[in-house]
Amino acid sequence: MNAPLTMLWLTPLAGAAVCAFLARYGALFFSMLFAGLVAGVACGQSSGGVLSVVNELGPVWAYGISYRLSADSLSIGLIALTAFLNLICVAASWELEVPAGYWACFMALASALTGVFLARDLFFFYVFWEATLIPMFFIIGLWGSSNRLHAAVKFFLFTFAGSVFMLLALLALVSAHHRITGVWTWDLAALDATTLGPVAPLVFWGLIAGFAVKIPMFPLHTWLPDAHTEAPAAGSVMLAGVMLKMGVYGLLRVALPLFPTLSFEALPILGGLAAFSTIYGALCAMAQTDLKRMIAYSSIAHLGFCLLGVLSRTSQGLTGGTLQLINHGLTTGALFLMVGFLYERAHKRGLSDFGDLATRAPYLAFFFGFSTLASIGLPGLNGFVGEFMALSGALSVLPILAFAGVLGVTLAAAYALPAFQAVFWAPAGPGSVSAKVTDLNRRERAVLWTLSLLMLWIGLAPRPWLAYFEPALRGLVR
Amino acid sequence: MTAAQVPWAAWLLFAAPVAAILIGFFGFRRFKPEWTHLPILASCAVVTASAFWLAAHVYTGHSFDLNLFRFAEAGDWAVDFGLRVDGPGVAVLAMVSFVGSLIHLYAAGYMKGDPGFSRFFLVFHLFFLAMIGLLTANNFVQLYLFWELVGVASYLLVGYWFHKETARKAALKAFLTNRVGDFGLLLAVLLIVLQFKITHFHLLYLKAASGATFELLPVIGFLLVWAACAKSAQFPLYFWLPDAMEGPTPTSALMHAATMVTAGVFLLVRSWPLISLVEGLPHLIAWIGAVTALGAAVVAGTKKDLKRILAYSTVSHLGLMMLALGLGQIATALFHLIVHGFFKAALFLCAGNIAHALHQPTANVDDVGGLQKSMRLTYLSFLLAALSLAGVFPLGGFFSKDAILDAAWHHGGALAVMGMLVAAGSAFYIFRMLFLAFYGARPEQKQAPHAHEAEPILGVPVLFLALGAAAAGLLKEPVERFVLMGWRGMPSGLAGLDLVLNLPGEPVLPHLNMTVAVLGTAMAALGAFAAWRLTMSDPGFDWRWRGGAAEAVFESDFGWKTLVDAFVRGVSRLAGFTGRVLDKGGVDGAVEGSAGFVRAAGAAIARSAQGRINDYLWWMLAGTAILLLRVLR
Amino acid sequence: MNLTAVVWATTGALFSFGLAIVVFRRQLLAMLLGLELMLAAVNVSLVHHAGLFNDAEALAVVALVIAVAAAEAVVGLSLILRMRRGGRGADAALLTELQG
Amino acid sequence: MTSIPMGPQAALAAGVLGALSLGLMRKPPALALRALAVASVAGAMLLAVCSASDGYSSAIVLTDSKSIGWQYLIYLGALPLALWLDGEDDVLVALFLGATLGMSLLASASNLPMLFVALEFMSLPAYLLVARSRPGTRGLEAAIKYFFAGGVAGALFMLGLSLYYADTRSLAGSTDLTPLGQAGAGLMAAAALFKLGAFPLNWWLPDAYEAAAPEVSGFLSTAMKSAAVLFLMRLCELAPQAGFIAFLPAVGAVTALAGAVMALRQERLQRLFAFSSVSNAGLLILGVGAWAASGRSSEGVSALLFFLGAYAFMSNGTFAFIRYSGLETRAQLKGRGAAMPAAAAAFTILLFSLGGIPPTGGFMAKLLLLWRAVDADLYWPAAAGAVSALISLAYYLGMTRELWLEAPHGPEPKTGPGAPLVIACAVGVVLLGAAPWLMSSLSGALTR
Repeated sequence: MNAPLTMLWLTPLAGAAVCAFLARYGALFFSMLFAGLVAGVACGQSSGGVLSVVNELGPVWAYGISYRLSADSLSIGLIALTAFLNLICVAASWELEVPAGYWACFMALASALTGVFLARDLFFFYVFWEATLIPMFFIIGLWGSSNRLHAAVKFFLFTFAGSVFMLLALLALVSAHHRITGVWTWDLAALDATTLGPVAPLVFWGLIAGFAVKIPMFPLHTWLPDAHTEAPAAGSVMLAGVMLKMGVYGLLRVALPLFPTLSFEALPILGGLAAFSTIYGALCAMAQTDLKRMIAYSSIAHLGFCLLGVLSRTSQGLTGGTLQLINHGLTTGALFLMVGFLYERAHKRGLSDFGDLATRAPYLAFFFGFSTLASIGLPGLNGFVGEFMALSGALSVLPILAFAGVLGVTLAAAYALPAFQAVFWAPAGPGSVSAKVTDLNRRERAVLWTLSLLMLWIGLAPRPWLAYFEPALRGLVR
Repeated sequence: MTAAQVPWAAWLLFAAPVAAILIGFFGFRRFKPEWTHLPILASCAVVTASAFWLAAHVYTGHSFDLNLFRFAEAGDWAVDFGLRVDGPGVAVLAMVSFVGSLIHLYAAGYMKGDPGFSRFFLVFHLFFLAMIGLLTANNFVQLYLFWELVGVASYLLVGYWFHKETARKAALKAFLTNRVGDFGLLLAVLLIVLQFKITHFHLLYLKAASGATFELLPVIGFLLVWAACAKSAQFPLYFWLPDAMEGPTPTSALMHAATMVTAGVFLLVRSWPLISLVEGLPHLIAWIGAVTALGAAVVAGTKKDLKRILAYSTVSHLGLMMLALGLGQIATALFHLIVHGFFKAALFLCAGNIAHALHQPTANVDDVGGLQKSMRLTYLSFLLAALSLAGVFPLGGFFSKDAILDAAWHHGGALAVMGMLVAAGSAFYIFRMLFLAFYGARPEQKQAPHAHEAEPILGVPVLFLALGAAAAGLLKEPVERFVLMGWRGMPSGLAGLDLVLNLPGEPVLPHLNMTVAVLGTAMAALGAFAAWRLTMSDPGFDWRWRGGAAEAVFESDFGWKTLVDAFVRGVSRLAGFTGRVLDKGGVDGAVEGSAGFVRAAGAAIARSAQGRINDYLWWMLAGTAILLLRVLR
Repeated sequence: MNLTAVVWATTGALFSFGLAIVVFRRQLLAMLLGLELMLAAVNVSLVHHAGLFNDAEALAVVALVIAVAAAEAVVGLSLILRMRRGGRGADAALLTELQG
Repeated sequence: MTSIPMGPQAALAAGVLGALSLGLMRKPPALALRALAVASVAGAMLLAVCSASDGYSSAIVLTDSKSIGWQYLIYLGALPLALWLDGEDDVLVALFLGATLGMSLLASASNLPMLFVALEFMSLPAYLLVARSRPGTRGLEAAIKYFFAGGVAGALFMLGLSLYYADTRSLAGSTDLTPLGQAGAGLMAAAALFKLGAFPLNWWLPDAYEAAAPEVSGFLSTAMKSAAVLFLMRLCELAPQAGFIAFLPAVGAVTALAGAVMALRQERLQRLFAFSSVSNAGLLILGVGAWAASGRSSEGVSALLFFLGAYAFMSNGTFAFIRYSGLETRAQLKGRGAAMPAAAAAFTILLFSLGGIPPTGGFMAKLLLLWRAVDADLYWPAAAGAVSALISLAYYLGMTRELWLEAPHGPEPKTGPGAPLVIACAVGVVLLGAAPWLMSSLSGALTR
């Protein structure tokens, strides 16, 4: 059973090509096809959810590079998130007047992201990793808001800077492995980094540099507020919803399995930065006057929780951190979409540009409030489960980190609720554009209902979700 | 015991509110918003009936505690959710559902015609549901879930009139302060998971009492107290509660009497077996309670806004409950909680009736006076509840307060004195309020021309509550029994906690101590007399003393609010610095600056050879020379 | 002082002299001369060592260098002349239109 | 297939003679001249294929896998110019074929004097190509600068050769070196580095590339750069103990960085790509250093071969785009993507490839080269190379941004010929990126 995995990333790519002619209809059709395929593969997985499909076409080139795909529940989970958010993005942008390239870029992005999550050959992993940048560069640069050019270039260069070091690390890893074993391989499963000797720290930190930029971890985060703020709504959704997850995924898939001891020794530094990110992101978010910027900074804080959990290498931390990846995709995705809806209507995003929207647009207020609560970790909604488990994991390893993390949870309300109040509750100020804001239409409501119900589901009954991810992460538990 | 054997009443506790909210949200809210209260009132009736049935069930020895489903699981880490219907829970539940339902009924009249009627009722009922969940949780994570839900619902209700800036601010203040408290609870729960690997109350206590040492226990206990201080409005985190009366009056009533502030006390009751294991912690609780009770009682005597007086009164009474808890009198605390629920709800709704009569969201002592004549039913209800609050025999408040004073008296020392002073202070502020609002009509007060008695839907629930407040003394024995049952073993195989835990001051209520009863009543009389002296015999006094330094001291709650404001300003300044200076200028500045640096480097190189052949050749020679030097070393 | 040293001294002196002309002079024709001088200097050493090692191949190299030098002169002269005809003179310091 | 000794070179020489003969006519037929150029280069390529199996070797020339491989590179780099050069000018054709002949000789040279001769054979026509390919004196100025710098480099090479010869008594290479020979090898290496444009011997290069016609710049930056790389490699082979070899990675790293830094501030496209080619030369020097450091492994050769092959597409493609679009500065690029979508899209692909973004040939090229460096434990130079790639991405992305994301202003420039070439080059790099084994198996099959 080889074809499905290749089909998984080829389908959206084919969609990208078709979109050039059929535009939104092509995008819709292929997003649905893609989502269906993902669902099919997920069902086809063995019940344990463990690695079930390996696709190897043999070495395609020298030096052990081979086309190798595989999917365990972690991969499929994130691919499902990709497919789902892609569909959401297509639905949410349905009425935008954009050229065919817009849809093609989104489909190409989905393809590259899928590739990242599927690849088990580090070469292809890197290729897909970098390939994600190109469509996103155009999405930000062509359909973003006023300062989009600067943001697009900054986004590309900054994240590329991280991944360049990751590439060097991969090269050093493969070379060192070859020197020791005499075998050229980029196969993640075959590589053994435990005997690397002095090169090991170099490789490890190079990998971390690449992942940390993507996550993003303080102090490598400053591309994110610009990119998120300037990207179009759907672009922000994909950026926050899936692209940030690549960093944590990289940790889970590459850095932690390859460097079990080093990653643990680095916990004070990495975990410290992650914990600091949660507080720092929250404080920065408090200072923002732009709604999108605020959400962007909140992402930094949220990914800090994921990291704390993942780095703890405990069962609950890993699973919770991973679930938090999905949660953040749903919650922040919803928030970005809604800011996008606001922006489409009023062409403003400032906190002080709006007011009284709870009266003018009650549906919007409801969904925004709901997502905000999910985002600040209200129990019963999705954010809590992930944060709680991640913090529980971190606490058992390095209590001070969890302490900082809990402080971050506390601070979350201090930026999210004032922002909510300023936009939805406070009376419309003199320069306000609230009058232009109409309430959500049926299509938009449907999109947000879907997201909200998922948030509620994960919040109330996270167990199936956790059980889905847990087997894939079991091997990482220390 | 399996889920199938759980009494249907327990399921109804949740099923009815959830169904009501769903029907209200998807049905009535869209098509007939002014009917939204109908399913919700029905649900209230069902919940109350179920609660009483369960109370009776438990009273007859059928408490139960079982896990229903596994909430989350990863490896050997797991959290189960379940139901615990035991004595303390069901005692409070009965009060909450009864008082809460009456407030719901009242709200149906009070909020009629409000444009957000439907939204109000849905959130209001969510608030109610959250409290039910909190009372029936059987583990800490579940409790935390409903604890937070209570907070969110209160946020939405306090900020219900969101066009008012004060309402928005108060809502935010309430939520953020509670969030500070939740910091403690979340951390405590996390630490519990870490230390005990279990969050189920009963099993956890059994484990804690097993004799092994748990070094994190003091931290956990302290954090639980911290959390309770925020939710139950105790010093140092009490300050959100007086502002929280910005919400519609039914909200305040529900929040103060039944659903919100009692959660903190209930948390401590629930976790008492843990807290009692920590050396010195009960003592700390007692002191927190005493200080808060006294301070709030004094401040309550200086306020002008009717609801604000009541809010400080709540803080003060919660302090008394904490005092009782700290002295090991769990049943006493719970008993006072229940009695307080009745009289405080009644008082708030009376204040609501007054405001309603004036067609304003809230009423001030400046606005009213002499309502005794125009609002007889309200006056009667208020009088009953006020006397109960002041601890006048034989009303409910007498018994509950007396038990606390008795415990303090037994403990002796400063706590005993403070307890007595609180008794005097309570009587003072409630009688002052009574005199100012219902008697006289002083020259300083605006005349309330059209104050008229409220319609029955507003009057009757209040009367019932006041009657309840008057008669609540009868509940003393049952509450004691309920609490005692809380520690017992469960038919589902849980060993009794009373066997393994040497719970200090086992919840046997002190018998009526004549000395304390007389002294307490005397103190109350003293307070009432002082109130009469300063309002009735010197009508202008309340207006005369204001404006000076004294008022500033009281307004700032002896300076504490100023400190808190300074702290909040400090945090927001820190955020501003981090976001605008450090991040934009520092971290991002370095990133953005690197481009300029590279450009400058390029310009410097370019300047060194401005297109001249000779310069090119010099560069070549320099490069070659360096190469040769390196080669030849 | 053996002959080799003398040859090296001569080569070095001539080469440095030629190099100095190329580097310091701004007159294009003079610079061309300096270039020729450098190649000629190399030939001195080559001829000496060809004799020393009794190696005809190296002598052939000398001939090649002379030929290359001649070709270089042709190319150089043609460029310089065309530049003069183009009206921009033969001053190296003035040829700075292309820079940065 | 039977091989003809020195067949490719003979084909090119015939081409030179043919062009000069055609020039005797009063009005040389442009089509015939162009056909001659194409035929010569293609013929040389074909003959090189034929000689792959049993190559001709003598005291001064050799045929090994490198010489064959590099000849392919050279002809590949030269072919676009043969297709697009100005057919009216018979001298230009002769010069072009002459320079190609020089490169071809360089690829086959097996001893030091032959290398020198080939070097000059390649350089002298190149000076004139630069001077002649465009009207006006700018080309002349560039050619004069190029000429003097090149002349000094040639003289340094000869001085180095004489020192080396005096030390080793050999013109073909030796393993044992005294300081005299080390200095000689170093001087010869300086000449090779000059040809590659290593910093700080690079100044002639931007002037020449900017002043020459774009297609000539493309030719110089691909065919000549390939030849120069082989030149450096031959030196490493002939003097394996030479001290300069250890210094190459550092030179490469500095050059890669300096080139990228300088390119960042350029406004004129040709000058920008000139500095970009300096930066790429730095990577190549690093690659040669890594190849030499790892015992001259065949992996190192294939990495260089791949890089140069990919670069032949990228550089020729970009210069062809400049020629086609008539755009001279970055400011003029703004918003022009829509006016020429196909060529601009192809150009964008080339830019991404130059920046090293997968899945393009440029990415594979950089990856393989840096991998060689990492494999030879040259971590710092490799990191510097990576940083240079990062800096270079700033201007490649900048151009992409100008082309597509910004609004046009000013009159639309007149487009010239060459769009198919841009597109073909883009297809080439995509193929190389998507199926990198194509190149290796192709060159493997052809060089054996």
